[in-house]
Amino acid sequence: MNDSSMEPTTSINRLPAPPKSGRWIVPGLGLFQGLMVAGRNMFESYYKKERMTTIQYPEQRAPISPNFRNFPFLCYDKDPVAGLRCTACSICENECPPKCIYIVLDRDENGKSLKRPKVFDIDISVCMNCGICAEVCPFDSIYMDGEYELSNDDRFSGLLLGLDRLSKSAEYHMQLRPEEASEVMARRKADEEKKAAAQAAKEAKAKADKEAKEKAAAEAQAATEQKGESA
Amino acid sequence: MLPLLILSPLILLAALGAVWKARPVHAALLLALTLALIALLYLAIGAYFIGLVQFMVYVGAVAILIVFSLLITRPGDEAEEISRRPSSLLTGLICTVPVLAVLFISLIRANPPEPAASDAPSATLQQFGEKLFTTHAPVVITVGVLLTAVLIGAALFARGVQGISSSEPFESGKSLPP
Amino acid sequence: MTPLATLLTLSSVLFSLGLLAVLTRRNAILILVGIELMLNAANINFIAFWRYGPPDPDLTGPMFVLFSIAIAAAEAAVGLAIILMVFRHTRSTDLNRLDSLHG
Amino acid sequence: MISLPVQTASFPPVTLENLPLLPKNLVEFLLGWVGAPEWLVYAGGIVATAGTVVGVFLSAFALLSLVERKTLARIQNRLGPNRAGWFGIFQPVADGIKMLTKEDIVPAKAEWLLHLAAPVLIVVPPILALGVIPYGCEWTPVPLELGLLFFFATGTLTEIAVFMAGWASGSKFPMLGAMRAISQMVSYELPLVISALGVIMVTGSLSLPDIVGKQGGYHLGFIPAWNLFTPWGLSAGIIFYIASIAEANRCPFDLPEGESEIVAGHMTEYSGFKYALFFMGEYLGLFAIAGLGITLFLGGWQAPLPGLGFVPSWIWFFAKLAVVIMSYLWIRGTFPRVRIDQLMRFAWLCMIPMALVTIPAAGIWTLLRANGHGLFAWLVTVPLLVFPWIVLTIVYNRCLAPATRKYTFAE
Repeated sequence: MNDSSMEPTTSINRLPAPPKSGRWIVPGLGLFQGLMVAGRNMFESYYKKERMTTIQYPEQRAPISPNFRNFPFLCYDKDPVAGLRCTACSICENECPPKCIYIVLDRDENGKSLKRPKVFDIDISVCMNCGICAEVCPFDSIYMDGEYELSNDDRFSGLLLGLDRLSKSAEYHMQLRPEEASEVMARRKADEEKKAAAQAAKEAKAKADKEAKEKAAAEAQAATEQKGESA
Repeated sequence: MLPLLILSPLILLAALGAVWKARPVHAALLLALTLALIALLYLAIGAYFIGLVQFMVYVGAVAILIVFSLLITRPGDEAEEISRRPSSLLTGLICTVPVLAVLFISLIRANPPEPAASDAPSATLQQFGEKLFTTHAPVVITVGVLLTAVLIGAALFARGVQGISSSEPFESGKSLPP
Repeated sequence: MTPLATLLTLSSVLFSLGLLAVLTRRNAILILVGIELMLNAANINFIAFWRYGPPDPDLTGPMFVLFSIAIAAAEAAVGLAIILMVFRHTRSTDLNRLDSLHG
Repeated sequence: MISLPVQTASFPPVTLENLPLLPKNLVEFLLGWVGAPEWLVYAGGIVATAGTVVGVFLSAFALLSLVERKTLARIQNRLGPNRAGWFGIFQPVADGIKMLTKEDIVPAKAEWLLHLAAPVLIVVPPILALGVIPYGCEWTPVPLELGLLFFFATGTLTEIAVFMAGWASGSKFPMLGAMRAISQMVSYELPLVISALGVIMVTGSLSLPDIVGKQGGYHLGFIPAWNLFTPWGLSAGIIFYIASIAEANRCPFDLPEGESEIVAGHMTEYSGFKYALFFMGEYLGLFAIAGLGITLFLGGWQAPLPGLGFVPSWIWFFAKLAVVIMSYLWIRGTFPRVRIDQLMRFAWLCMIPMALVTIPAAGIWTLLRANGHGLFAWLVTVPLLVFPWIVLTIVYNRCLAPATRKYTFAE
């Protein structure tokens, strides 16, 4: 029933004949060996614990690799609101390829920027987990998360993560990816120390300036007094 | 008698469908139905062996073969078939009606005898076997040879004998695109 | 109407339907459908006469039907093989297109 | 005046042996007791018999669907379903509820009548075929004289149903799957029937209870006189076994529904309960063909060792059925799916010639045994069967071994 015109243009290369070792090739031996392997698998699965490699998921969980990257989260130090590292600079919002980040800057009553986000939303139904936001953030604020149980029965608001669900502590980050987090912490600490040193230096300089000014003023006064006396 | 009166119209309806349906696959499936109903008819009037053989060979082999070749040949659109129907139907009826008339007239004139026995004549498997391999043994052997020849011949035909088969269609003014 | 007459009527109508199919159809495979119907009509006759006719210890009717079924299967196989062969050449099973030898 | 039935039908004694007949006897007794007409009693008995068979095998289907998943899981070092109930015992129930409540989708291009008829039609032949198998020495639901022929005749209906499913879906994967399924079924039906011919020749009957009855007794006091323990019977039994795997569309011959190639074959466009019906038909067909194999070659309900006659015979049948089905599962867990050309070539170049050889072997065996040349029968039939087997093996290894294919367009 095969139509010769429909025959695929194939060339069949026969496999090279197996080496003749002088033994009788028993027909069906390979099939039998296969059956034995399957049978051993089956019986050993009942008493050899190391054979069973599957994990009973809701009860057991596989540890997450530090390289696992999922949707982004926002990092904060100590306090979830005051300690939020994000300054609402909108770099991530601009860089995001699918435009899934939405940021509103928080301002006080005079319209002055408070350098923190009022609204920070990520729509994870749009997010494509590229990690660009985490790379471009200059404030060490946004990182990729490891959480994967995000399924939801509300596909609009359930998948729109706000600040409350996005902000996670620095300790969480440390737990998730210790290497990256400790590096970041060390850098931030160094930065802070540098800043403190700079502050101290600035203060010292200011103090010195002040002292110098006071000194100059005193000298000037003394000079005027002397002038006045001489006059 | 009752099964006969129920089955006969059903057989005729199914056969009519097989003759009339424009879509070839429907016709072939209705043929399968007709053949299955005829097998049931045989079973109903007591020819069990023949009924089962009819079912096995006709429904299981012939109808499947026909359906399968319909699939392979991909028959054309039924619209063309319907458009040509009136003329071909006229020709067909001109030839068929006289045949039917002759059959009916001879049926009426023959005056078939009344049934002698209401019970089915006995036809056990043993009887079949004995008759098949004593009286009819030459026929069985002939049929066996014939079927072997058919098997080989059909296989060769369907594969395409070397040299005859080619994918190019005949040079014909009306050759269809493949 | 006796059972025999019923069966004979059925078989004549079935035969005519088969003939009609053979004469009206253009698709070679569907012509084969008609031929199968005609063969079955003949088989019904044999069985009818065996069942309702005079007693037949030799089982001639069923025997004939048995061989007829075997031959019909062979005929269908060869017929369809030929149709496939034709289809391979002409890309059609329409018998009206097989007019290469048309004068 | 109300005429009460003069004689109430006596209720046959309930033993372990005729336990499966209990529903039938009960219905007949109750109907006779309330004075129903004779045809009603008869019809009630038929309905009860059919109900017993269908009930037994539908529960076996539910059980098998769980056992199959558990066994396959264990072969693959997994646990398998273990959530629904204790050891997942309610998994079939959960599956059933899921299937029943799913939406029934009929494609726009489908022919709804044929699309609907196919799953219904595919369940019918296995149920019909299950009716003629002798399950116990007192329990053959329908003891037909032509039982074996009936079995094979009903089996042919499956092909039509598969074709209807494939064609009526109006989609290309079902069509391809149906073409594969039909060509596979037609090809493997030949060795199936031919390997059963030897049994018919030896028994001299097409009646399945007769075939089982002929296999009673023991050689040398402990080897059961089953057809499998004869040279031709072993050969025919192996062929029947392989062909039955193909006929039941089981792995490694489950090409019609090869997921990796043609989605789900002829079942692609089905969903919900219709899909479940396809599965039901497949599993019932598996039971039927395995039951027939047991009847033909494994002695049906005969006990495997003498002295075990106190166990009811139908328990032996179902034990053998369980063993055969487990072997199917084992094979499914082991072998990869074959390719369609390998499948067809194997059927026509290996199975059918080997099946044909068993017929003269069975004939010579019967003839020589009938004339009292038992040893001579062994000496003639064993070489008659082994020689073609060796020749075919060599031919198959030399010329027809699996080859690497190089597709010229794919470079």
